[in-house]
Amino acid sequence: MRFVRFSAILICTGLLFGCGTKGDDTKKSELALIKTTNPSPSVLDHRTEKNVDMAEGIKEEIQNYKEIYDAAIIKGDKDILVAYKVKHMYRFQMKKIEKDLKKKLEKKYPDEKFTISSDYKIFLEAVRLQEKMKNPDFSRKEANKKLQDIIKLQQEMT
Amino acid sequence: MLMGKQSWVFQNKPVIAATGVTGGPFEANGKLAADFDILHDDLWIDEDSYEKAHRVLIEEACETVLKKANLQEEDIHFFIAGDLINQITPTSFSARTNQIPYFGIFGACSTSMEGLALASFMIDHGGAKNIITGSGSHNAAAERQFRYPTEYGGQKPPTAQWTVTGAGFALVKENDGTDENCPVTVSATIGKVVDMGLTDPFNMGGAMAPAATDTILAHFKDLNLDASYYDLIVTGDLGEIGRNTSYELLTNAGVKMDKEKYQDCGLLIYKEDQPVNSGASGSGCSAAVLYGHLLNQMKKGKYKRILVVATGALLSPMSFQQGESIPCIAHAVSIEMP
Amino acid sequence: MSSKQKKKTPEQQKYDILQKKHETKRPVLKNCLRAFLVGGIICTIGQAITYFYIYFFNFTEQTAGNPTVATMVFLAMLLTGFGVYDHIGQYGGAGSAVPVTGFSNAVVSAAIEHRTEGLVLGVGGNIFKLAGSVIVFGVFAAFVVALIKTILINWGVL
Amino acid sequence: MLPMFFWAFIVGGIICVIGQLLFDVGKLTPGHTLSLMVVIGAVLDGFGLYEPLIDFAGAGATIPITSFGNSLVHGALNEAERHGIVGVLTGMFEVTSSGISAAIIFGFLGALVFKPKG
Repeated sequence: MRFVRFSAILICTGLLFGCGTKGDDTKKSELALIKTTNPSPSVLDHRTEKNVDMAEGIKEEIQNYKEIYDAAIIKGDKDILVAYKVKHMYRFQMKKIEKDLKKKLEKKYPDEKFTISSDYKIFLEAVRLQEKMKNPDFSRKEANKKLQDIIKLQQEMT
Repeated sequence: MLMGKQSWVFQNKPVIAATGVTGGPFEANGKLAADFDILHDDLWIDEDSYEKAHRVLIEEACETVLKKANLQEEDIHFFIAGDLINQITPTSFSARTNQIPYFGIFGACSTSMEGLALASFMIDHGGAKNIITGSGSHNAAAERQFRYPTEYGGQKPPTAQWTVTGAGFALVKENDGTDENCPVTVSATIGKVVDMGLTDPFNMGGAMAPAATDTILAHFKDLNLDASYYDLIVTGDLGEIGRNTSYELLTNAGVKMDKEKYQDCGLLIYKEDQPVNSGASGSGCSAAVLYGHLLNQMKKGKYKRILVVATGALLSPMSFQQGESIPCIAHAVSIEMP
Repeated sequence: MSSKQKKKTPEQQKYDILQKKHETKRPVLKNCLRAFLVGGIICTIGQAITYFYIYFFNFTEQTAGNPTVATMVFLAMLLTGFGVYDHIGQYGGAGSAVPVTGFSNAVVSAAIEHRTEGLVLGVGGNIFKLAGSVIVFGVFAAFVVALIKTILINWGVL
Repeated sequence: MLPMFFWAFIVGGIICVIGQLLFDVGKLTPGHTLSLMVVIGAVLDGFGLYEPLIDFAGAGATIPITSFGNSLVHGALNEAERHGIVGVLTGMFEVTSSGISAAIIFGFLGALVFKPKG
């Protein structure tokens, strides 16, 4: 009886973790949450010098934060998505960091619309999008649509 | 006949002529499995509720008694029994089945000895010739009424006790000399309600110990006996804590007795490795152990005179929630081999 | 507790002391260790489920809480139904009662226990027999807290 | 991400130990304990302390029942922001509804499928 009970628990947990790890393609994006990926910023817009510079500038700005250790930046047609990871011990102040960073970036680039998130999901999606963009068949239009989806996801905060 | 303040002496020595004991799966794994007449391997006993299963336990025990005694329901004059469930429905419903004139009694876990004392008294005074008396309890039915649903993961403290699934019934008969090698009831002491102010429903043994002590002392005083008269003094369901506490209370009151002689039904029925915390409890506990194991031992000659002190905690889930303490009672019946 | 103590007669108090001597003490330290272990494991499983939803479905860290809770409730229902959860509860104590699985266990155990009294009066009437007080006090406390906070914000104190 | 598992374990475990102490030392029934913890969760959120804990410990803070009080307050406050003081009443279950509705639905389904084992 004891054994039956115990194996029931084991099977349940096994199922749980089994589901969690299915699909073992080791693309960079799949490990994005476990490892520090530090992707270089991408620009969906016309890859003008200005845009690239700006993306790099944002990246540098973020690297000045000692609380942040990993950031993905995507510059779209209208929006800039900034997803980053906060060092665990600073997660208590996550909301404050987010506000602070947003203010700073908006001050530096007043003409741009920023979407800032420390959410793992947003980071993951950002890295996934960057991965897709490496594929030359992936059109800019599609990429921008995907970016809008991510931004929408970030806004529905319940 | 009344003797002393609260005791009866049965001069005609009514006979416990036959017994029937039923139990559930947990009891089947226990120490006394061999002393049960019927053991079920499922708590539901093929019924669709625990209360109905409880009724079946009682019915089967009664049927066993009748079969062993070779009697019909019509030969029995009264049925004196009770259980723990609200309005003692399982017992009343089995009285509906067997159609024997019925006294429903409630003394919580002391019901078994309350019934035996009353039955012996009635027979001793010619009020009846054959009476079936006993009591039963069902673990899950009691659990869901007094505590939580059976599947609820509440942690029971080490003071808690495990309600027995089982029933023990006996035929008490006028002593007409035809029943040889059958134990007889000699005297009984009816206890008074004792409340020492304990409020923890997970520590029944501690609450009931003073009641058991009170009744034992009254018994010795009324009948002018001491502990050496008995081969065994057995309490109903005090468990480990209650047994140790009442033993100290008795010692403090000047009773000298070997601790081996002072046993508890709640500690006899299960094996040490069964997860019952402090011991067994429930109105079926003292009934099943006495009418099964202890009477068998007496017939084998291990004991000649025993005093059975069934203890009951007279609480309800409501009284506990309303902040009342736990009043307790104990009834003692002395049983001897002729 | 002290007011109850006062009501006791001297005789009862004396007995209380004597009885306490024989009462098996609750193994507080052992219970706490087990509660820590079981509670920790349940929360870790919850975390794994959260990441599962983040990885494979469109949930952010913020929104993944809802499906996670629902999944944990479901798993606890299975464990309760198969008669495992009450054994976990006896081992883990608060470790299995405090997580939302314990809430689920309280609801499900009451529901299946009262199935014998019918679906409407039994299951419907008793399903919140144990968990009801949690909802009542949660809602009332939340009401008071939110009311005070809203008033303070309106007054400009906060 | 990996430290998250660690801290979920630690924080969830600690909250459970607090519950165990209320059981064993405070001698409270499970009903009292859980009600108290929900109230604590609500009050903590009132002071704005529970959200950072969730950020820090993830499921370690959302799985214990204290988060129930937290999300009730959250729902009420969100609604109050939009609709004023009436929102305190109407928004209460906005966030928590999933836990309670899941418990009701699965409880009911469970009652149809399972029998108590005793």
